[in-house]
Amino acid sequence: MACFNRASPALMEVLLNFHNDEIPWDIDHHLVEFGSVKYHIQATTLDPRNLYLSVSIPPLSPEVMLSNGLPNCILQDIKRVYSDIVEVVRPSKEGFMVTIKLDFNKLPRHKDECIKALKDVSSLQSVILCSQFKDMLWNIGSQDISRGLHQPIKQVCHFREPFFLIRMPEKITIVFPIRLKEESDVVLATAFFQELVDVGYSASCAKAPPCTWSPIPPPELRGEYLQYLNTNGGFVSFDIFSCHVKGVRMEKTLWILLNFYSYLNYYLKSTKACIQRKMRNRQEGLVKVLQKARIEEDEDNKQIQGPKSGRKLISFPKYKSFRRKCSAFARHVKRIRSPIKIKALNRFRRKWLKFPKCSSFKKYTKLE
Amino acid sequence: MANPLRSYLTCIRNTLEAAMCLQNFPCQEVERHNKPEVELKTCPELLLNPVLICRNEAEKCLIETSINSLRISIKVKQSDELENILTKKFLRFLSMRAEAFQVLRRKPVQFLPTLHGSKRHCLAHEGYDISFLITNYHCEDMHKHKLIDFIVQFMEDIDKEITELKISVNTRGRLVATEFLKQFI
Amino acid sequence: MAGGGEGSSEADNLEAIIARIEHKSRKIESLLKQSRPVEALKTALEGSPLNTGDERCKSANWIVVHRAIMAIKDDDGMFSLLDPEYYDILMKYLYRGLATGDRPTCDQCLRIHERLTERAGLGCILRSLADTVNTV
Amino acid sequence: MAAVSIHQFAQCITCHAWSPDQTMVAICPNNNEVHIYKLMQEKWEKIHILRKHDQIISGIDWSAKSNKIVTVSHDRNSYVWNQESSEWEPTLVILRLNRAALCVQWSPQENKFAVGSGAKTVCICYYEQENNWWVSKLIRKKHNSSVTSVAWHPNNILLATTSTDGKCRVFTTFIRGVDSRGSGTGLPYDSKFGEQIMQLDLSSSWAFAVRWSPSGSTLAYAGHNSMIYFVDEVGPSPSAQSVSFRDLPLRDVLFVSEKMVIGVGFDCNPLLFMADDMGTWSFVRFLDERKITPLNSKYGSQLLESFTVNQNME
Repeated sequence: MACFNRASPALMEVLLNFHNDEIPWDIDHHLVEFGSVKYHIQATTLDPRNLYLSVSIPPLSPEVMLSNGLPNCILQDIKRVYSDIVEVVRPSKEGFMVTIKLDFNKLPRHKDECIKALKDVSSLQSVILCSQFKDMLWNIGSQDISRGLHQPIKQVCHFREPFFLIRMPEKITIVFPIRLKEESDVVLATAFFQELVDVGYSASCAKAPPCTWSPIPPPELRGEYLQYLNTNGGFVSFDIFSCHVKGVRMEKTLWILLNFYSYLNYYLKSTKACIQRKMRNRQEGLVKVLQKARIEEDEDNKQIQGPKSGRKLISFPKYKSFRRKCSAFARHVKRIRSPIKIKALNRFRRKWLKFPKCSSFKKYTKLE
Repeated sequence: MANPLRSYLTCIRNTLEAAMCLQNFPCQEVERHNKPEVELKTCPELLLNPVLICRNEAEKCLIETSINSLRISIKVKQSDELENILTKKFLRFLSMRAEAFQVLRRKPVQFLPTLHGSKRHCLAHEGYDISFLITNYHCEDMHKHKLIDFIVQFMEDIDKEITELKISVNTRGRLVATEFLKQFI
Repeated sequence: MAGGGEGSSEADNLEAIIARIEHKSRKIESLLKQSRPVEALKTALEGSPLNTGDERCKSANWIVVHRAIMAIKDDDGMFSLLDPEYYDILMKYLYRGLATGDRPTCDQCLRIHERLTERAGLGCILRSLADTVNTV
Repeated sequence: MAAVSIHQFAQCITCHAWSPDQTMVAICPNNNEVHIYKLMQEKWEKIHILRKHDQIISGIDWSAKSNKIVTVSHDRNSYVWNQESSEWEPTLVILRLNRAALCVQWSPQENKFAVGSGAKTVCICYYEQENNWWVSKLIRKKHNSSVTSVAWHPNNILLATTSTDGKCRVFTTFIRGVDSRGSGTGLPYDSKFGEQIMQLDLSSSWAFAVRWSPSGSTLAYAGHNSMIYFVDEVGPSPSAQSVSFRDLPLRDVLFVSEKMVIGVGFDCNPLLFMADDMGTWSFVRFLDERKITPLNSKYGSQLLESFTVNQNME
C-alpha cells in the first residue's frame, strides 16, 4: 500500500488527457485506489472546460461520520489549497464526500505550472486526509477536557491499520502498534525500528520527531482495548512538537505519519526481495560447485592416456594431436613392457622404498 | 593458534573423506530393494558410529554413515533473532530448490540418534537446520573430493551468507530509516 | 593396541575399573604437576574401558582423558613423544570431545584432530568410525 | 611404478574378470550388462555384450580351464555363459535366493562355484551331468549379515567368506558325487557340507575381500576399519596378524605370491603388503606413484575392484 505520492497517478493521467485533448469528449469515470479511495470524474461536451471530480475516502476515525459531507474546516482547506481553479460543489454527488468543479480555463498557461496545478488536484485525497488529521490533532483532548472528560487518547483507523494519538501538554505522541503476518517480517521490522531509533538520535535527524520503539505498550495506552494492544512487533511512537507542525511543515509531517505503515510494508517487501536476490546468487554459486563435482562425459572420451608422462603442456586446440601422440606412446610402452618381476622388489626395497614407520603397526596374536 | 572455523571445517572434511567410502549395497530386509541404509536404519550392523562435530554449543555437524549412504546434518550459528530468521529463510530457500542440489534432503533431521546409546549428547536435541543425504550413486557420478568441497563450501557459504545478509539488512534498514526521518526536515 | 585390556565386564569388575581410573587420575595430576603432559595423556589413554557397556566407567575415564587432552599445549612436542599405538584410542576420545559442544574442549580437540589426521591418516578416523564394539 | 596403460571402458566399473589368456576382459559398466573387450591391434574392442540380468551385476568370474563365465546380479540370479562358436550362450542357475547375489567365484577345479548373497547365505553351485542342470546348495547358517566375498581354497573344498557382520569364516563344501574324499584337504573325512571350520572375529567393522594365498596356507581379508588381516594355520587354532594402515579401506585383495599381497580400495591406488622373513606382514607402499594428487580426477572416485595391473604381473 505504497501511497507516498500524494497525487494519484491514475487521476493525474485522466486529468492530463482531458486537458491535452483538443476535441472535447464525454467522461464518466470511476476510479478506486487502495481498495477504499473512490473517485468519480465527470465531464460533458456541453460544458467542455469544466470537470467534476468527486471523492470518497474512508474516515480516519470511527467516531467521525463523514457521510453528510465534509466538515467546514476541511472545505476551507480545500478552497485554500486550490484557490481559484477549483470550486466546491454543493451538495456533493450521491455517495461521495465532496465534489469539486475544476475550471480548465483558469489553469496556468505555462505548461510546467499547469502540470503542477493538475498534480495538486490529483492529490485531493491527501489534502482531505491531512486536513482531517490536523483537525483531529487540534481537537483531541481539548474538547473532552472542556467537557470535563480527561481522555487524551484517540484511536485513528487509517486503511484499517489503527494508530493512537496521545495528547500531552507540550506534544502529541503518535503510537503505531505493529502487527505483522509473518514471523520473519516481525524480525526484519524490529531490526528496522532499532535503526530508526538510532538514526533519530543522530545529529542529522535532530529536527525530525523523536522516535522510540518498545515491545510493550506505552503506559499511556494501558486500559485500551486489548485487541489493539495485542501486537507482535511492539509499538513505534513519534513525538510531535509544535515545531514539527509549524506552518507549511504541518501538512508534510502529517502526510509522512499517515504513510508510516505503508512505508514500513514497502520496506519489508523490498528487503525481502533483496534477500531473495542475494540468496539466489548464492544458490547459483553453490549449484555450480556441485556441477563441477560431476564426472564429465568428455572425460570419458579421453580413452587412452599415456603413462604418467611429464608432457602436460597442452593447449586445447592441440588436444587431438596430443591424444594421438599419447596413444602412440602408450602402444610403445606396451610393446617394450616385459613381465614385471615384483620379486625383484625384495632386493631393492631396502634401497628404494621408504617404510612408513608410524603408519603400519601390527600385532601378532595367537588366537584360541 | 589456527583459525577455529578453518579447523572445524577441516575436521568435517577429514571425517567426510573417511566416512564417504560408500558402495552399492542391496537391501537385506526387502527383496529387490536398494535404499539408503542410513535412512532405513533397519540393520544396525550396516551403520558406523555416528559422529557429532561441534565448534561450540551453537554450531555443529552430525555425520551418520552407513554402508551405502551417509547423512550430514548441520546446525548453523544463529546468535540473534535476525540471524535465526535469515538462516531459516536461506535454508528453506535452498531446500525448495533441492532438486538443483540432489544431495540436499528436503527436510532436515529433527531427531538425534543417541550416540553410543548414552544420554550425554543432549546438547544436540534441538535438531538441525539442514541435512544432506549422499548415496553411493552420488559417489559414482561425482568426484568424491569435489562433493566434499561442496559440502564444506556450503557450510562456509551459509556462514558468509548469513553474515552478509545481516549486514545488508541492517545497512538497508539504516538507510531507509534515515530517508524516512529526513522527510520531516 | 592401547586400551582394550578389559576382557570381562562383570558387575564386580566395574568397581575395579573405577578404582583403577581413580588411581590413574591421581597419577595424571602428579604428572601434570611435573609438567609431563604427554606422559599424563598416555597414562589416561592406557587401559581405557572399551569393551564394557557401562557408561559410568566410560564417563569416568573420559573425565581423566579430557583433563590430559586439555593440558596439551605443544602439539609437536606431544606427537614427538606419543607412540603410534596411541593414535586410534586418542582419535576416539577426540570425537568424544568434539561432541561435547564445549567451546574450549572443541577448540582443543579440533586442533589436535587436524594434527593427528595428518600423522595417522584417514585410516585412523575410519577405525574410530567403524569400531562399533570398542567405544569410548 | 605407474600404471602400464589406462583404458576408460566406462564411467564406473562394478566388477570384472579376465579371460584365461588375458587377451579379454569382461566388465560390468555399472548396469545389468556384461561387456567383453578384446585387445586387438593394441586397441581394446568391445566384442560381446552379455544381456540377461535385469539388475546390476555384482560379480563376474571367468574360469581358467573350461573358459566359462559366471555372473551374479542383484536380481538374485546367476548365469553360466558358455562360448559356442562365436556366441556366449547363457544357462540360468536357480540360486534359490530371496535377496541379491553379491559375489561369485569358480572353485579351482571349476566343477563348483560359490555365490555370496544379501540373504546372509552362501550358495554352492555344481553341475549335474545327468540333468544338464546347475544345482544350488545353500549354507544357511552362521552369517549374520550379507556375505561380501567368497574365496576357494586350492583344495576345492574349503571356502572362506566375509560378511558385513565383520567376521571371516571358513566352511567345508564337500558335495558327494562331485568331490572325492581325501583330496589332500587335511580335513577329517567326516566333514559335512556347510560345516564351519573357523570363525575369525578380528574386524570391528564390515569384512570384505577374502583371498587365499596360492598354496592355501594363508588367508587375507580386509576390514572397513582400514585394516587387513592375515591368518595362518587355518583351522581350530589359527594365528592372525592385523595390519592397520593410514589410508582408506580396501575392497579387494590379491595374493601375488605367498609373501606379497596387493589391496585395492577407496584410495584409488593399489597398496602393497609384504611379509618379511619372520612372516610379519606390513604395508610397503602404494603401487601407483601418482598418489597425493586427488585433483587428478580422471580415475574415478573409488576403486572397488581392479586388478588390471596385477594380472599382468603374474
